[in-house]
Amino acid sequence: MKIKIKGIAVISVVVAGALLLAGCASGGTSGGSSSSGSSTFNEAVDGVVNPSTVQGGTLKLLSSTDCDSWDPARTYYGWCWNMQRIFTRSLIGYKTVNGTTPVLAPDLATTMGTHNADFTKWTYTLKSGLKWSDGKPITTMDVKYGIERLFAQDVINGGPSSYFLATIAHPANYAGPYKDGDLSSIQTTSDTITFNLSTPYSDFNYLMAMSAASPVPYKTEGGTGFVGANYTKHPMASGPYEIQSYTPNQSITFVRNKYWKQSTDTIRHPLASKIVLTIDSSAADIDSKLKAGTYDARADNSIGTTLQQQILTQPALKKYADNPTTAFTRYFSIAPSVIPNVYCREAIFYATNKAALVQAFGGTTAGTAAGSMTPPTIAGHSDTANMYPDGANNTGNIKAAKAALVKCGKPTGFSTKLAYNTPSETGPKVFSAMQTALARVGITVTAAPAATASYYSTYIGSPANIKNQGLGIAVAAWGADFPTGYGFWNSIANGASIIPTGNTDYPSLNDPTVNKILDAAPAGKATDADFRTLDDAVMKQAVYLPILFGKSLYYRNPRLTNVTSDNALAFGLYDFVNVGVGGK
Amino acid sequence: MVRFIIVRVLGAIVVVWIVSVVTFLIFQLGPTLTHTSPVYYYVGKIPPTAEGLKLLTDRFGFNLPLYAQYWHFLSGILFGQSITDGVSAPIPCPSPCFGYSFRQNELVGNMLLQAAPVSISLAAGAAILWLIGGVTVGTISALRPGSVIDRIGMTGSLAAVSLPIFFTGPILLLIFEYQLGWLPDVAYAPISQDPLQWLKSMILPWIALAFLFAALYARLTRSNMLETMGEDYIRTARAKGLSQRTVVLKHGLRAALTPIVTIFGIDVGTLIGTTVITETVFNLRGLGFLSIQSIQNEDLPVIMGVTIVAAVALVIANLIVDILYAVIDPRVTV
Amino acid sequence: MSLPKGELEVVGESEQVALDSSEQGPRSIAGRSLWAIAWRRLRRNKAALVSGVIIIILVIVAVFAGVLTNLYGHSYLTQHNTAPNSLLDPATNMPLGAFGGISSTHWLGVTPVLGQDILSMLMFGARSSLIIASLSTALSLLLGVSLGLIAGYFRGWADTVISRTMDVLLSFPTLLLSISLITVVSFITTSLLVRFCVIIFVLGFFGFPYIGRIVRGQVLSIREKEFVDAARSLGASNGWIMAKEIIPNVIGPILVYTTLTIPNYMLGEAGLSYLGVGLNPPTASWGQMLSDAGNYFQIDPMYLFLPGLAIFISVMAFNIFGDGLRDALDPKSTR
Amino acid sequence: MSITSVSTSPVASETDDQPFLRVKDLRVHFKTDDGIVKSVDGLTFDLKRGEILGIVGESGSGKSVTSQAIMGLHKNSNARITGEIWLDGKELVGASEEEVRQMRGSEMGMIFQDPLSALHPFYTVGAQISEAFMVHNKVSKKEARAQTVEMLKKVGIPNAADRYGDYPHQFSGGMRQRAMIAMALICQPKLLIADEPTTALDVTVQAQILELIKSLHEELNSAVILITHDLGVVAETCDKVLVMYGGQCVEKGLVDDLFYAPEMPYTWGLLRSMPRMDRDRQSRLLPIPGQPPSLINIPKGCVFNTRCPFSDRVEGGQCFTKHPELLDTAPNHEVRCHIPSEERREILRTEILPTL
Repeated sequence: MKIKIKGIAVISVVVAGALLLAGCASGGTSGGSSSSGSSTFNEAVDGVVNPSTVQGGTLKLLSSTDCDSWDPARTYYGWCWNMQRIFTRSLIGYKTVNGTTPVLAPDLATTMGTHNADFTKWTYTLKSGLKWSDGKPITTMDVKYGIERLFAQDVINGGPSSYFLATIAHPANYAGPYKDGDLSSIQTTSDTITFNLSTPYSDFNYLMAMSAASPVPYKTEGGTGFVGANYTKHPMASGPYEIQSYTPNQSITFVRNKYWKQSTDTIRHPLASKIVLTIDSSAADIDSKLKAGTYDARADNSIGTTLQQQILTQPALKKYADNPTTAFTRYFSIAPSVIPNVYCREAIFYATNKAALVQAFGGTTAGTAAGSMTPPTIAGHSDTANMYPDGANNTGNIKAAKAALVKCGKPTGFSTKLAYNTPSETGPKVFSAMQTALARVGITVTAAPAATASYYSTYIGSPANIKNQGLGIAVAAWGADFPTGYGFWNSIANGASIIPTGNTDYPSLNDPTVNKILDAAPAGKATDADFRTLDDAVMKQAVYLPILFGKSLYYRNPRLTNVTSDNALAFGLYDFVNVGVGGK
Repeated sequence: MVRFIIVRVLGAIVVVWIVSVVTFLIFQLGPTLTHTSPVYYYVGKIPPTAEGLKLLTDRFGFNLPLYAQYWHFLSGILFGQSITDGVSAPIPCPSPCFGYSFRQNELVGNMLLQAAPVSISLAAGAAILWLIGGVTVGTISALRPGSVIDRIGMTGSLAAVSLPIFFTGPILLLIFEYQLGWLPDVAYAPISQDPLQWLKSMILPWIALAFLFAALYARLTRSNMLETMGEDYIRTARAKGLSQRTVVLKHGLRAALTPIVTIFGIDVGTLIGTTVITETVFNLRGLGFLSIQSIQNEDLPVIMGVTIVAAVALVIANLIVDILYAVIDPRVTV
Repeated sequence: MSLPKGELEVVGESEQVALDSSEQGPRSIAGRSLWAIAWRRLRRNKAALVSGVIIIILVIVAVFAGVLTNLYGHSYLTQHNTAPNSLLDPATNMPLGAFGGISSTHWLGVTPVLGQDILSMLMFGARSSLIIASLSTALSLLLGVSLGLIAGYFRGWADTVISRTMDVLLSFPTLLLSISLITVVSFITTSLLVRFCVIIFVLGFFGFPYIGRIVRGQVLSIREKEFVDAARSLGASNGWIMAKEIIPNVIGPILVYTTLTIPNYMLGEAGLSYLGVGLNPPTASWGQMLSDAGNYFQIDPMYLFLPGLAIFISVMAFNIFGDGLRDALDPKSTR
Repeated sequence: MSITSVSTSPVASETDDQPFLRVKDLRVHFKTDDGIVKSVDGLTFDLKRGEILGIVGESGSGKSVTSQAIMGLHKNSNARITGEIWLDGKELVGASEEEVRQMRGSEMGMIFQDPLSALHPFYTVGAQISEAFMVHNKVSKKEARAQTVEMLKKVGIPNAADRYGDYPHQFSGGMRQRAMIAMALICQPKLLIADEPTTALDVTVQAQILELIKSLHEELNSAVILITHDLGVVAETCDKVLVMYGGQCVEKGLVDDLFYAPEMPYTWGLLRSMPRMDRDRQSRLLPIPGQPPSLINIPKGCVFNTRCPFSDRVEGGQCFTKHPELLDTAPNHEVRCHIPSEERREILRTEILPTL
């Protein structure tokens, strides 16, 4: 098998909201320290709002769409990973999810994984006394089975399987436990489980912290009729809550799982006795319900434009809002296959008006202009790095752009296409802003909107399509599934990860300096300084044009207690498993 | 009569068949022309690996010739089939089986069943409103052509047909939901579970939709009434000494409404499957919403299902209207 | 009988039947006098005249949108969204000032987020709207008149084939098929020209059976008239009879239909753009403005009202004018 | 309007010198976009019970409008009606719609030209007739039905009880007209207006229908107005004749006077255009040249002046300047013509009679 690591997340704005994929911790913005009873703006970003131990009550959440799947192995929405945290546990979990540095801790495992010298063999020991919500014990076989399922690509698709396929040793044609049974590279005893990897992987604990690595009851899965693709309708609970009822696209209700024991869980401290998630596809509706206090928080995305405006203009509301910086970068992929001359690409870099783009993406609460690709909290990030200075206000450097055009041999400009996904509220505006900015130096841009559902897989995810359709510029976004330099870069910059469709290295960057660092990283041989070098090397190619480091705006009902942002999994959404409602 | 119905039913089946072929081809040719696998149209969000792609192609039968794929789809509708992922027990999907949405992990039939009551509630409620409103305004206008009432009624309805729902809808929402706060929560609830919430969720969409159609029907009723009231038999009715009320309501409306019945049936039939804009504006998860959502998601089985259901609703409406027409107009013999 | 109506075709069928029925019955031969009478009647219809003027203004605005926006001084593509020229609140992205930023320089204010001038955007929106509405009407007319003429004149199998085809088309869920078709074509190409063509095609093609049926019905009755028999007995060819005897007699209803179809297709384009399968930026479109305004309508209602008003006034003008034209051409309907 | 309130005539019941129906200076004008259409312009006539009055004229001469004005069918329309219509001592022009409505069907009945379009296509013939009965008689549906069947039998419909439930389109033309007559007469009105009752029918059926009208008229001793453009029908059926042209009465008299001593050039024209069995078959029918006048722009002078072949025989072109009055030429015979009476008789004797 030639495929190495690939398929890391894509962040995109879908139909009604953000397809927020898992990300990592973020550089904390300012925020008050925690204090009970009161609340301030941004307090949950790196503190805890209204710390409390009062149990009981119902936490009422809203989202604009249903999860892509409730099967822990098949979801790739960040907010759904946050929801998985309510009812599924895995060997490793995030103990601290807010602040600048998320901290991993053993969850089902007794300790963090132990590994051999070259990171190719990882061993975990399972805690004792763990039980499923049906009262049966959670075994090492269940953990193994959960991982094996990821190999059944025709059944278990849509999730982050590719990390596991690329790391865990397996026969070339192994197609999961349904067809091919046992995977010998995962060895279990009654309380230990050992993974034999096909390649060194120093970040393996991060993979084990994904919900995709959570156990699934061996063979029986969710019970009769809830096996394989149907597991999503009735996933078994290992966490403090279990699913009481689920109506797709309408609502899902969680109640406390009586077989879960606080003594076995150090990272969750559930307070509410019930959690209800209601799906309401109208952003305006969600806003008005949140403001009225009839619901507690939005579970899937930033609040809508209306509430945003109200929050920003009314201090009485603003103190219940948070605006965390979230670890992803919005950028343009500039395809060398369409614009081969590096100076022409540089001209685009200089002419871009990042301030206008920040506006188009939703304003200053949606992000801050980015000078390089690496977002805060990822190794190699630099606040000052900017290889293509674009003026004090980030509105562009017309002079430099024109100079670059001259060097490129096209002093009067050129024309190209800008791809974005549709329908989307921001896509057309981003296009318009970019079109206007580039027109200042004579670069003409025409729109190439494409349906969201296939935008990343076959539209800009196909190098051939980019070339054939002449998509010189493409709107994209990227957030790491786990917060390491390797996790962020490998899928989008390693020349070895370029594939014909579903490609995530949209500009098909294949630079020896970059490849070398990324190839060394899994074996633990890449330093933070290496990633700084890598970032510069990438920027030098002028194929990744960073726009902004994303931020999100959330609103919490004043009655909520123990509120923290989940920067580890879900772009600063509240860590609902630990949120209380004061007993009511 | 039996022969007539048989002929019409056969015709209806042909129409639905053509619709299914056209929809099938539209979404088969799309990926073919862009040189990508149709698999992406089923599971495209996170692209499958090369192995996954191959497995999925096998499982969905995309390696089969086009006609075989179509036949597979058609036979599901006709005879039902079992949906299987090769792992869990096959899901029985009795005829008419529209297949399985791999994006939503749900039988298309279930999704349609979930969405249909919303669309039917919307269409039926609005239809009652617009029929009463439109016919009343149209009749009053027709009785006093040129009068102030007529002018107000007709200018009003002309204005109403010139206002798109995606303009009136948000304005209604702005006023009643957000400004006045009369309808703070308009989430849909089935009538069987919570009739009051159902009413709350439906009232604004009904008004928006009925406003438009009432205007059309007012104009239609007026022109039909004007024409009817000029007929000889109306003169006869008056010559008999019948009161104006009887003349208008019994003799005039009966004749004027007969063609409206036709259009009414078909309008309702059409709306059940295609209230895309109204459902989008008011966030109602009916068939229209489902269709636009699945088109955006490129969820082929759902698109096919909705389109066929919409076509079926339409041809059934046509059929009912044709038969009804033979009943209400004694001159029509079949 | 099958008379479907998608939501988009809001005036569509009902209107049509009214038109149809009022056109029934003996119709005098269209001649100079009929047109003269019609013109006299039309001239006396104040509402129709005002509407006619509005339509002319609309057409002028559409044709000279570029010149007019130059005179006015703001291209709709110019964005006032970043310092120092920003007209927006940097935090909320909403226009500064009352009523969506209406000022002496921006007469109808600016859009949220991008700060584009709304007046000039509306002018270019008029252009898109009219181009699509008139070309798709032309397509409907071309197909409807020619096929209706053939079906009505030659009858027989030609009539059977054409009429059946039109019936089938009328029982299609056309809105869904239109959206699907546009979506699929957008996979293949993003060319603006193709986009325009596809929109024109779906509106015009799915709409043609309406005019086709009217023409067919008219032709069926006219071909039985004495003057047609007379011409035939004099040895006139089919082509000659169609051109000289039949077509002049169906021009009236066609004209009325045309003026009532254009606003229909304007709404059609706006509806498709609203759903996101019509025109995309940077091409200005009223429906797409409304769709965008739906995101901010609680904060900036002016942005919703203005394109809505533009659609309303234009469509209403065409409808009133069409009504007036029908009344003028068909004296019966006024009595 | 000459009379604005309902008034009863001085003599409540009919006497010999007080006619059953008196129409005085009736004018029916319609306002249209193109001008005022003067459909009936100053019509006066009387009718006694037991009499049959024929009104003849070309289409558009105002015959039907007159009859509908008597029935009050122009109320609530854009027609402007002036003059007086006295029926059995009640004035109808000024009466309210409700008053006139009460009289329609019961006091006066009407038969229309085309029974197919005059009958409602969606209701059965029987139901339509019983409806007429029930408006004016407080009876049960059953009684009304019995009455209707009886009436249908009377007008000569075979299997009347069975055909009660048939729809108009299931009847033949003649049967339909019989049904119409049954409907008009079910309440035994004293005035029957028959508006071209036989025009749409076969010749053989025509005679039967006329016979039926006549016999029913005798039975009920009603006054009948028979509107037609068929002089043969008039000759056979009527007692009195009124010739209308351009909305005006141009000649009026007993039926014999009009057929044997007509004096108005238009009447001559009508007679000449009528085929006669007792004449030489070789002689040709002579149609009246020209078109009827526009009722919007009624010619100055005599309404017939554009088509009158004798207008040059009047001194000073009076025909084109002065509107002629309707004057007695003989007892019960009135003519509207500028040509002096003697000269008219002379023309009739020398020029017209030979061509008839």
